[in-house]
Amino acid sequence: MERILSYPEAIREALDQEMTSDGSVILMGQGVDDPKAILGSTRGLKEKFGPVRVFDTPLAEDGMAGVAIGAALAGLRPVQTHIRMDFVLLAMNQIVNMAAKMHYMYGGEVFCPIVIRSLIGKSWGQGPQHSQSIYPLLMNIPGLRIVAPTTAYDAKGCLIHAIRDNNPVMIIEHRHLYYQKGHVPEDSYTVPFGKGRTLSEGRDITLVGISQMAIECLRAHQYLQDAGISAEVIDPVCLSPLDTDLIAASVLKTGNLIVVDNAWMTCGAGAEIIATLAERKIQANVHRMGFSPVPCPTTPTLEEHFYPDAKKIASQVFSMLRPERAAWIPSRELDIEEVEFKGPF
Amino acid sequence: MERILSYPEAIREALDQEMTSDGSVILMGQGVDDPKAILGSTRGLKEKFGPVRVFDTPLAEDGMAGVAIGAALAGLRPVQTHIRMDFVLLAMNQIVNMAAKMHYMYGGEVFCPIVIRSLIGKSWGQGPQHSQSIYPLLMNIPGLRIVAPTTAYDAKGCLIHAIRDNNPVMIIEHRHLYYQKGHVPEDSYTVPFGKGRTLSEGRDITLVGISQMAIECLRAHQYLQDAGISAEVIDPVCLSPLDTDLIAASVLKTGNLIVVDNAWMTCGAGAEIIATLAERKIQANVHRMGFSPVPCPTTPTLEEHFYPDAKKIASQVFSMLRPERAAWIPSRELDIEEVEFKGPF
Amino acid sequence: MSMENPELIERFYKSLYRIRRTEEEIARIYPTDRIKSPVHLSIGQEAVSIGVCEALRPDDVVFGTYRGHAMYLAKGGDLKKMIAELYGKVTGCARGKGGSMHMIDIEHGVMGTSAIVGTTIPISAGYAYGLKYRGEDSVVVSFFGDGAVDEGAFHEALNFAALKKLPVLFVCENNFYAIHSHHMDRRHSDNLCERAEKYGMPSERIEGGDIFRIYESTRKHCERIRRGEGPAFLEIVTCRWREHVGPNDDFHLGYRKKEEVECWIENDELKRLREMLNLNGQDPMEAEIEDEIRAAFDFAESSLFPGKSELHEHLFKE
Amino acid sequence: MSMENPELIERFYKSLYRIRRTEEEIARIYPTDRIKSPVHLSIGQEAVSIGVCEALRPDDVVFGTYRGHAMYLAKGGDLKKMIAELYGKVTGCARGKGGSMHMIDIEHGVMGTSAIVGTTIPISAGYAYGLKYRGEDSVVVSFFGDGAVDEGAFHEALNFAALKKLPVLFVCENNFYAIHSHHMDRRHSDNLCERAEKYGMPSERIEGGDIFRIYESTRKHCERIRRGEGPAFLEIVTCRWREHVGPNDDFHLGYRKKEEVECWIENDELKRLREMLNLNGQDPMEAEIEDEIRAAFDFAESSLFPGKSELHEHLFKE
Ligand SMILES: Cc1ncc(C[n+]2csc(CCOP(=O)(O)OP(=O)(O)O)c2C)c(N)n1
Ligand SMILES: Cc1ncc(C[n+]2csc(CCOP(=O)(O)OP(=O)(O)O)c2C)c(N)n1
Ligand SMILES: [Mg+2]
Ligand SMILES: [Mg+2]
Repeated sequence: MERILSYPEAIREALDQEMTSDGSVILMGQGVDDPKAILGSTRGLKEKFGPVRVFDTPLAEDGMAGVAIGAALAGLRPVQTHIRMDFVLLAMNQIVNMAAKMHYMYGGEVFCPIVIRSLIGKSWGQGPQHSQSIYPLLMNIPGLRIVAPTTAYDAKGCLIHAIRDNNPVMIIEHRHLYYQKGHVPEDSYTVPFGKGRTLSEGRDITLVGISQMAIECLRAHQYLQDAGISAEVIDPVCLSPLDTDLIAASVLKTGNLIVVDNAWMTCGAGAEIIATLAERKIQANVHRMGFSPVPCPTTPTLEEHFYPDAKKIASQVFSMLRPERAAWIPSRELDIEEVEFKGPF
Repeated sequence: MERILSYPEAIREALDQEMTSDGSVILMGQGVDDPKAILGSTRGLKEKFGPVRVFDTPLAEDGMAGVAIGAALAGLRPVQTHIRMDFVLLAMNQIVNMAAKMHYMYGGEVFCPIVIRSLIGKSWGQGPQHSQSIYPLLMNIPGLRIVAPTTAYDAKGCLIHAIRDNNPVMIIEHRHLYYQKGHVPEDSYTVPFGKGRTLSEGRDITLVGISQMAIECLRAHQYLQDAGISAEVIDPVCLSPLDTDLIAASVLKTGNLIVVDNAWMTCGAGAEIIATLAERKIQANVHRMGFSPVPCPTTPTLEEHFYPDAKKIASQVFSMLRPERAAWIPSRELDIEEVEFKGPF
Repeated sequence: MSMENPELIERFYKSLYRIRRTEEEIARIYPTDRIKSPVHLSIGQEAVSIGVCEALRPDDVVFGTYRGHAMYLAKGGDLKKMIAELYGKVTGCARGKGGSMHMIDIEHGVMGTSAIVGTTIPISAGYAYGLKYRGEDSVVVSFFGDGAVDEGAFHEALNFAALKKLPVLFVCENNFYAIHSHHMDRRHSDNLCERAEKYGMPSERIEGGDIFRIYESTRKHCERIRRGEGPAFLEIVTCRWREHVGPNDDFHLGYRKKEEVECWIENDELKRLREMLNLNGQDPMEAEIEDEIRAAFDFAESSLFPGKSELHEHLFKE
Repeated sequence: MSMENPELIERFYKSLYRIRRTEEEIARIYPTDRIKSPVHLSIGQEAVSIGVCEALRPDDVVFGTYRGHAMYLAKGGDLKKMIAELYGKVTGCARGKGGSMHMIDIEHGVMGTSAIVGTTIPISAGYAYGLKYRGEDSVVVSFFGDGAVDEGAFHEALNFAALKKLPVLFVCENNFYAIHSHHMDRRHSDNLCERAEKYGMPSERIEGGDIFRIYESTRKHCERIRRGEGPAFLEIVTCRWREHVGPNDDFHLGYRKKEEVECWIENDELKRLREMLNLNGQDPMEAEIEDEIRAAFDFAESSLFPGKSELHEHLFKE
């Protein structure tokens, strides 16, 4: 019997299991102990592990990043949460100037096992300051590991791996993925960093979808079947390090690539992937999709044009592979359920 | 007669001229009024324009970015200085969440004419926290203009343009460029954003060098002449927006490209340039050089391997264009003078 | 008190009634999903914005937070444009691009609200620098919540404002909570005013929500500020009646006691002023306001959404 | 004073002499370019580090700034590894990767110094959280300059430390300048201790540089901290004799008066303690220290640079 959990349930289970097995794991962040419990992902943990291990913090992102780093130096394994990734911009100093560099700049004398979870917002007028997805900024920085799990399975496994990792790990969780459900084993398990997943095999084009865009790519894949196009969908899962081998192998097969970023594109993950393939002399038709290069507008009529989605992806694939044909936009509506992950991997 | 100024003199002149002609221009930042005067680039300006227009600030990068933004909203044109770009990481919140978005998120009602100068450190053990060059992080953000002038001519012209621009502009100044001298007209002039410069024409390979790496590329170009290789050297000058047309035209001609970044490469300017060319279906041999993907080590024996330089660039070009031949490293030493810009453009 | 003259009572009452009713209408309409954006209502806190803004001059400016409807309206922001903004219409004060959390009306001195806690505090100080630079005697009022005090930006801004003797009044709207987190779970002592004083500015705490006292204190502090004597700090204790974000109440969540809120509801300034005015049934001025509010929603309903081309507009100012 | 017993005087003198002479040697060697890294000397400020660190236990830890030589040595950091680090040698305390600004000796409780002003303040608080979590009664001392007080991080860290009653002693080394900027050009009032108190911690300002007073105060505060009563704040007034960065003096720059420094030089603690000890000519303990310093420089000179493969090592901990 498959055991189905939602994405936040998977996170909660990971936290619970790691906190149970390792007394040095603590949770900190605005709202981790409040009634909303970070969309349920920290529900009940304060009650179970007490207020010293699970605590709310003042609104002080830079300072609290420092506190997490200090606690890590003292032997704890802090998991820090930002309810929106936009707030990570306030903590860049500690993350980039200290956490990412400590092990190196102190010649290996110390290490910094912190995990920073941050949620990406989307839709319903989150607007310019509550929608940002700044993983490209973090990917530029050596010394950080960055994961953006798409499935409930990976959410649990990546988080457990992150907590056990001895280095700073950024975990990016898209709010819309919180509705995802999928197979999640009850036992503790880890998903090692640096390996992507082929979510669906295909012949004609490689779609790399980051975070929630992996779901949009899967939906696009279904639309494309209507047009007789077979898309291979890859979820990189881990952004730093990136599994460029997996992507390269797929593109060698399909000859076509669209990277669908869940962020702005300039100097983004798509640029990195495409540049890496080019350096490796892999010839292909390549294209990037991602956020429009403007702040995210609040009004729904503009916001809808701001994000890529399954139909836009499918349509883009179609015009890329069938340049001679008229533009095509899928018309049927998918049953959203269809594209949920049930696993198991 | 050519009028020769050093890079900091050119900056100083730009500030002086703009402050003279526009009473709303102010200078703020740690040390702008001190005896070192930001390596001379603000020398004498407090004496000339008074302490209300030229002022030192507390050490409070986030807050002072906010102060600059507020002053801009009130009609001033603040030029803010960070003696090291690493400190910009403390101000990411105000720069990214506010300055870059204001005009858009308030529907055009306000605008934010601030200029943020920041200096990149290098060598002499600047080490992990005093050497960072985080322009790739900024390039990802819509709403910012980013320039990295290499020559004294461009330092003056870009700064004047930046001050007159009605949007937030980040100016990146490499400390080693402060030794550059070149033709600088006495009159006030602007260098518009978005146009790169071909510093030297060539047939065999395109070298794009950012900031001080443009100088290294010019030196490499001289070395390569010894090996019978003709390199075209491009200085993008402006990183946002990037003059990809100029680069594309050059690569169409040479068929080979190395982008030499003055920063880490992952999700960097090199990635962006190469991805853009790939999207435009420009077939070429491409390669990126840049900082090693580690924090900058302090000891000279490691630091030397951290940065690209003219010899490494030349050597890389050689093995890219002459793969059948044994590796080659230029042996003669260049007279550094040779590669200073004298202009005029 | 001397200032409780009938003219003032009526002015305050009108503004209170207008803001309360506007937000009640927002709450009422919210479940229809015509407002597709998070709303942070000021219901219960209006007296702070009104008491402060009524003491300002038209050329004074305010900066605030995502909980900014009351401030916007109290300072004279255009009601129609506000509702249209919530609806995401191109006729909104930010053309629909900002929504409830990013309101602006520069004509009336509403310089902008922000969804990132604390960001407008240093910006207010910077604006004040600009005013002082130009030799103007206008004042900037910086509104923020008790949560913002936690941020480094608060410290940096107060320090700079005091150092440069800037014409800015810092107003901390202390509703005791940052989302669900009580302010005494975020600091050791309940002494914000003393803290502010140490930066070098007079400060005052106003409890009880008396709109006249808020008004009078603001007037007094602004006079001093206009004389060039530097910033001041007001902590105004208040209560948010509804949930942190959204149109409902939130007693079911259990993070605060119903009684905490109830005593504020009982002492509602709106009710008190209405009694002072001896109104019975619907007063003509209330009816007029109801008409105005209805017209604003009608305006929003009938306005157009921004066209697709707007997506790429306003990124840069020419 | 009771604690000025001969044993203590000798201990302090030795440490003062050792640190002063080490830095003088650094300054002497600097023009040879064998130290290819910015050095921020503590010459003149040593009494702060020594007075504080001598009052600590070996299991206590310290965090500091780029101006960290004195703190590192006062806390017991390895001298050889320090000089080797300045030389960029693989035998250095950070294998040459850190240099003067990033010193560490965890065995002796030197947890790291940083070149970004203010960064180690919240980190100290976090470390203290870890100590408290594990029920240990060690203390963290967080050293920083008067410039760091300007940063939001200072505010955020003090607030958190007081809130959680963390075992941390904040030590502000007030040498009046951040580079060339006087502290009263960066704040309205000279009242750091009062500010710190308002966060909820006892504070004390020590003027005049008396090492015994620094020692005694630290002991007193640490006792209280060890009892679990939460953080404390010390402002210790001191003077940097040399230029902000580099080996020379800087009177030619004109940002401060020579007299400001001269009166400190006249009242040099090193001289005073030497007089208390009645030393004449070179004392054997001084000779011993000279030998130790020479050996440290020899060690650095003769050590190897890290090999090229080190460039990519230590990015991640396995
Ligand atoms: C920098 C930052 N951190 C966290 C948040 C998330 N957040 C939104 S509102 C809020 C509470 C702020 O409380 P307060 O300042 O008291 O204002 P109130 O909502 O009570 O009006 C928080 C933590 C944010 N928007 N910005
Ligand atoms: C965040 C940050 N801003 C600016 C600087 C540049 N800087 C280096 S040292 C220094 C002065 C610091 O003064 P203080 O804290 O008093 O320490 P001192 O040098 O006097 O020991 C400044 C501004 C920095 N390193 N970090
Ligand atoms: Mg509040
Ligand atoms: Mg100092």
